[in-house]
Amino acid sequence: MSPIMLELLMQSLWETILMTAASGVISLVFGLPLGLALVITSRGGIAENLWLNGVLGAVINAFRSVPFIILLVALIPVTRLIVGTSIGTWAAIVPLSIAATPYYARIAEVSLREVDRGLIEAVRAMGGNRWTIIREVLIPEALPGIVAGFTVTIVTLIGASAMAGAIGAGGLGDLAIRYGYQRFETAVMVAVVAVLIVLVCGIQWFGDRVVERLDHRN
Amino acid sequence: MSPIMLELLMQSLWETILMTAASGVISLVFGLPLGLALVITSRGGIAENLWLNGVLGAVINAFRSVPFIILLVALIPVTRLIVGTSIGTWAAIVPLSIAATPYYARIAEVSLREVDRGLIEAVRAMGGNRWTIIREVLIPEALPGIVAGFTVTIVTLIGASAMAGAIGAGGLGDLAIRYGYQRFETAVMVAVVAVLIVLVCGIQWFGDRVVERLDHRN
Amino acid sequence: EDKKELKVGIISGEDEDVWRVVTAEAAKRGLTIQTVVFNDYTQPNEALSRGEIDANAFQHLPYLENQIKTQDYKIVPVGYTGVWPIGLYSKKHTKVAELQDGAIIGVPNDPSNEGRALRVLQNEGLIKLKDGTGILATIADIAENPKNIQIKELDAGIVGRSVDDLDAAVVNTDWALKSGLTPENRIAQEQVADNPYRNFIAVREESKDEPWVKPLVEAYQNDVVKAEFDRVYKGTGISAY
Amino acid sequence: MNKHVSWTASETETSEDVIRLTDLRRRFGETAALDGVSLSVQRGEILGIIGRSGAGKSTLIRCLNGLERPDSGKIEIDGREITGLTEASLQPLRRKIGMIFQHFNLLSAKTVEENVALPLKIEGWPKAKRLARAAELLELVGLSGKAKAYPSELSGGQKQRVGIARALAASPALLLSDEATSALDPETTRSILALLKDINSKLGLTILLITHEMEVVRNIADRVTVLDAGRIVEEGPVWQVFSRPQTETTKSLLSGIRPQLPLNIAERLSPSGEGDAIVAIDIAGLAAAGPFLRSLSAAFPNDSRLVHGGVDHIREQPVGRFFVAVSAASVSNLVSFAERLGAQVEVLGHVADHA
Amino acid sequence: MNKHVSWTASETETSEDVIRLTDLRRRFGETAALDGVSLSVQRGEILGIIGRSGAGKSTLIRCLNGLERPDSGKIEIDGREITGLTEASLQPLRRKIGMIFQHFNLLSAKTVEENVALPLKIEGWPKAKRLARAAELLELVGLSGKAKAYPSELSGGQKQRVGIARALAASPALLLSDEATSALDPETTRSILALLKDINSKLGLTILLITHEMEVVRNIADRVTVLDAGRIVEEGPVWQVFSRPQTETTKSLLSGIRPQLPLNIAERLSPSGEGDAIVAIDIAGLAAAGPFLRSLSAAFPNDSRLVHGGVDHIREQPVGRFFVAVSAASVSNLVSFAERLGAQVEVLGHVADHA
Ligand SMILES: Nc1ncnc2c1ncn2[C@@H]1O[C@H](COP(=O)(O)OP(=O)(O)OP(=O)(O)O)[C@@H](O)[C@H]1O
Ligand SMILES: Nc1ncnc2c1ncn2[C@@H]1O[C@H](COP(=O)(O)OP(=O)(O)OP(=O)(O)O)[C@@H](O)[C@H]1O
Ligand SMILES: [Mg+2]
Ligand SMILES: [Mg+2]
Repeated sequence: MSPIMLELLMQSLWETILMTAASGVISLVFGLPLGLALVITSRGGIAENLWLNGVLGAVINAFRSVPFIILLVALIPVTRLIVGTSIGTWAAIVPLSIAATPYYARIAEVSLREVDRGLIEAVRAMGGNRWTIIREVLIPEALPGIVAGFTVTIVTLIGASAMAGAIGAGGLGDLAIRYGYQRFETAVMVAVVAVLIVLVCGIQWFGDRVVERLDHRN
Repeated sequence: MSPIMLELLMQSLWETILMTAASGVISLVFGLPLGLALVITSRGGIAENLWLNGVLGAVINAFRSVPFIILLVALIPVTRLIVGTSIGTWAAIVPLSIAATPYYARIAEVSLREVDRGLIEAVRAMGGNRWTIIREVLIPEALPGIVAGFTVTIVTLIGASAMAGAIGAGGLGDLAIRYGYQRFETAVMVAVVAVLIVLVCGIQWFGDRVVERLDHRN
Repeated sequence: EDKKELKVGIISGEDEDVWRVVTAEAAKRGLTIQTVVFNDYTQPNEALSRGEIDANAFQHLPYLENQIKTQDYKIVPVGYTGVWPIGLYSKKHTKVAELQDGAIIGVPNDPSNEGRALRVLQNEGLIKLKDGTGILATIADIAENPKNIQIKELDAGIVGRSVDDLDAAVVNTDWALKSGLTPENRIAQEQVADNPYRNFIAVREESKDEPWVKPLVEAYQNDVVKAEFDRVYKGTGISAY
Repeated sequence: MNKHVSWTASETETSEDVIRLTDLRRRFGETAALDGVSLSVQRGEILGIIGRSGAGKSTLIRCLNGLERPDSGKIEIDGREITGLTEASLQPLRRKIGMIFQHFNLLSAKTVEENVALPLKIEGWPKAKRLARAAELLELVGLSGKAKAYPSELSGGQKQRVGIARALAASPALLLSDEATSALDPETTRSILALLKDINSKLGLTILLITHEMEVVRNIADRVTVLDAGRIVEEGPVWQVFSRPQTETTKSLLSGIRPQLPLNIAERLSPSGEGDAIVAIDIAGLAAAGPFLRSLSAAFPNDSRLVHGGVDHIREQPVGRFFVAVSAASVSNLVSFAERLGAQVEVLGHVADHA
Repeated sequence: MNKHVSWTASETETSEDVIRLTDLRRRFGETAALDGVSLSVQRGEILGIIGRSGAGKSTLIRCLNGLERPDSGKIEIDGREITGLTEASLQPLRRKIGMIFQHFNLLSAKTVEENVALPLKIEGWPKAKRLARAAELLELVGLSGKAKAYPSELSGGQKQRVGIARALAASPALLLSDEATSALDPETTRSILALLKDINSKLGLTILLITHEMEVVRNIADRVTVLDAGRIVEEGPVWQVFSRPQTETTKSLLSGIRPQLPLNIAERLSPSGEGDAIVAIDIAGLAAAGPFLRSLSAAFPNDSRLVHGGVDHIREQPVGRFFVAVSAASVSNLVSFAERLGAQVEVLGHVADHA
């Protein structure tokens, strides 16, 4: 592999990590509360509000319905407002985050729903308010699932970031598409995909270890 | 909207449903066992085999690492082998399934891991073998999560199927991209996205109802 | 304002190599070029129009005209680069006349290539497009289809690779090569002379007279770049200035 | 903290009702878990609640802190009607009510000490103080060594003790205990009961205690309520209910704690008049104390024999239950003799040979 | 089914050991849950296992069907060493071992009848047959009406009964029961114990029974093993251990079931020689039956008085424990009189006034 390709590879790796990490963190920060909101406002939830639940669900569904490439374009004004430009790696973080947030909300919802109602009752019986229940029961008890779901989301984001090449974001996926698919340089593609696999394996391994440490249920 | 567009819309809807349903079912059929395999071969699992677990994990990660468009192209020979052609809606089902299967395996894994070990012990104490534990404990007890995760997967597949337009699969996402995004026919795009939103809301609603019915844990 | 660093939008692929040489050439002329690589055809004009890049080089006039029509861009061409003629390829037939009733023909599914491909088919007498159809024709614009040809719209990069599943496919020359198609498989081709689909470097209308425009074009239109162009495009693209 | 809920006995010494339930009803589909329960509990009282499995005990206790909403009826806690309250307005109330759950409900993601400290965290105690308090309570329930363990690393009884410590952490004024000692060995049970009794007498803690162990009721409760199929079938001071149960349900529940004729003798009983008669004698209060049996022996020196049973004490009240064998000839004399002394007497039958 | 595991008593009548444990050890980090346990259980025997919370009872029982792997030691079931067996080869064995879990472990996604029928499904019974058998067992545990309910709709005791029915469904030859009646009221407990006893005597079911209810051991067990901190500290026939416990642990565990001097009297005891003396008299076996007390009354007609205690029966063995008040003058006479009759006597002290 030429030094120029190697440099491109390193740069793309960095772009991928940047995009994935940033949009991952953002989707966690917004998606988890959204997932929580879905769970607590649902029927029998600690803040049952079927109307709000329906609205939240519909908004999430709407964002999840729009193909990513369209979202990418439709969000250009928003992106420019937030990061000052609509192209490049930083610009990609906006649409990636906006796509990943409702996605992660659904993933977190699945895990949060599993929390034993008996534990919620225990904290209600202590006089805990909703916020206490969220902080002391829902999140800690669902944490292994929340983290495992976040690992899934991060890996999905790596895949999605390949599409952010459309706005010049770069990254490994885009590199693989450009060289491997568009230019038919199989060697480059294989190298890029190998780096991607190592990256994904590393993330999955790390996620699994965190889950193992967090899980005290046996 | 012109009658021809309306017809295109209906046809695309059908193509989306076909692609999503078929690849959804396939990813369920293969992804669930794969997710099960991940869980039972992991440390402390009922068929602990860290070597196999590592291999399975790596294969899944590998498939999840490859950008979808590359997978689409790389799988052309496989697709042709299986469905006889590499283009069209049916052909799209192969790469979609192959992308969704490892994805769903991870989603299912998260839910299967949550199953109370006490219940597994109960069936072990009865003399149940691994197969019994899988059939009578792991799957039924994780079923609400498995179904909720499947709903997430189906909606993700609807998004991914937009990219299958590359091999002439059609579908709503592709219609939105080609007419709405590439040709700037905003009216078409809005109509298509509206149909997509209704479709996704319907699927989510149905999934939620199934989960509600299956969940006897309270 | 004396622009020292230019941002030029290009589409990912071989052009990246070409533009690496262009960047070097530009440096000799006192211009610093930073390429912004897109993998989507709608974004370079959008970014140019918003001033996020200073020039782009990826499109031909019919495409730009349509973009201007729909998006109101104030963008003008300032110098040609190359042309990539499009052709009709087949592994099952050697002549257009051999295509039977109901033959399946693949075309690229992006607006500009699709229109171009349909025109190739029209030139060969396989179909007739409605009068007044612009360059962005789609299958909805087909007026007559005497042979009942079934048209499959596929990704430009995939249409060539799917030729085994088709009777024939309209493929961009560059993609044809990568898909393993040879000139022998070509049963019809767009004319090269005066081809309206020559690509060019484009800038915002307001900056067409900027002092950096001329050196930029010169940085492209020279023998060093041509050599690299020919090397990477292996004859599928032809320098056209 | 809150004006409405500061109702420990130390503040006011009148014995007003802390809990007053009026015609409480709760159905689950076909099952009437509570079918019109009315009940009052006084400040500082320890009330035992007993009943068959499925009688509605857990449902009743869960209604008291609003975890379960009754279909109808009135729940007054410290004179305040709570059935209509929102979750938010129940919260300050609940902070003064400790609850021990039948199934522990420990948070799996928290260590033992964090579990115990949680009610204090809710009350806003600073970390150091609440951990100190948790350590104190863990000491009291004999789990000091397990403070940093997670619930999954505990035995059943250890989990239950964590639940008890947690319920007591915030020094509640009312304790709702749902089979708090069922997973505990007798020794640990005794020490837990001593702890509860101590808090009860020192701080005036009111306790509602569901249990299946009649010993527990006998040792700690002032009053006992017997639930059956969602209704209260019997109620009263423990020594009264235990020495003279009125309903079949109560009798059956108490039969283990009250001496019963051993099976091997009961099997040989026949109604015919041959051989010795076996007579069951119940006597409660002061009359039950020793002199009764001595008088009996004195009256029938060579003719009466204690087969089974003896003198027991319920909350300082002596309670006697004797199964006496007496020759057929002396039966009627013995019966009238015992009845004169205030005992309840029943001739159970006759055994042919000497038991 | 399998040659190796068909070991119900009906097949061979010799009383060989079904379970033989040798020096079993299991540590969890710092804690030695089992610290060298050796134990044998005979076919058809009912063995009670008691011990303080955390003594290692659950761990012990879980080793017997391989749910827990000991660190060292030997486990033989029906003469076959099982410590080295794989999961697959443990399976046929486990099908003959029923287990009732301390925490029920009911499958939440299955109805009550499906839970009970599951062991039969594992044995390959056809659906109709296994549902019929499940219905039969639900009838026996008094839950016929709840067959179609899900575990989450049951009360604690109802869940436990489902666990019991499930453990018995496949007609096991060995039953491991971990506090099977702790969530049950006395009446239901009695009927469950009668059921177990019945299966035990009719089909020769061997039962290992962990319990904190000494009543349960007394009523059903043949032999009792006392665990403390992972070691067996006492073992023997129930009536022996219960009437004359040797270790402090056992005495403490049994103190609830053996008559104890009531607190109000014990508090007033003083070592000085004034007032009546209170003497504790223990007597077991035939000598304990009625005549003892009568002889006592006869010997000290106006001077002895039963303060507390009486005659009890453990597995048909009469066991007497009397607290007798006697005038200071007669104490030594009474002691020698009682000891002559084979009793253990202890002078506890004196009470000033009449109790
Ligand atoms: N998974 C574990 N991790 C750490 N310690 C454990 C684990 N399981 C049990 N222990 C410890 O081992 C000891 C014995 O536990 P075990 O469950 O056998 O007690 P037990 O006699 O059944 O008590 P109980 O009557 O309370 O149920 C306890 O001190 C417990 O804390
Ligand atoms: N969520 C529910 N759904 C349906 N029925 C229920 C539910 N909760 C309780 N029940 C029923 O209500 C009745 C009373 O239940 P409850 O838990 O109050 O009984 P309990 O007296 O506490 O019994 P136990 O001593 O067995 O714990 C039972 O028959 C039970 O099956
Ligand atoms: Mg209950
Ligand atoms: Mg235990």
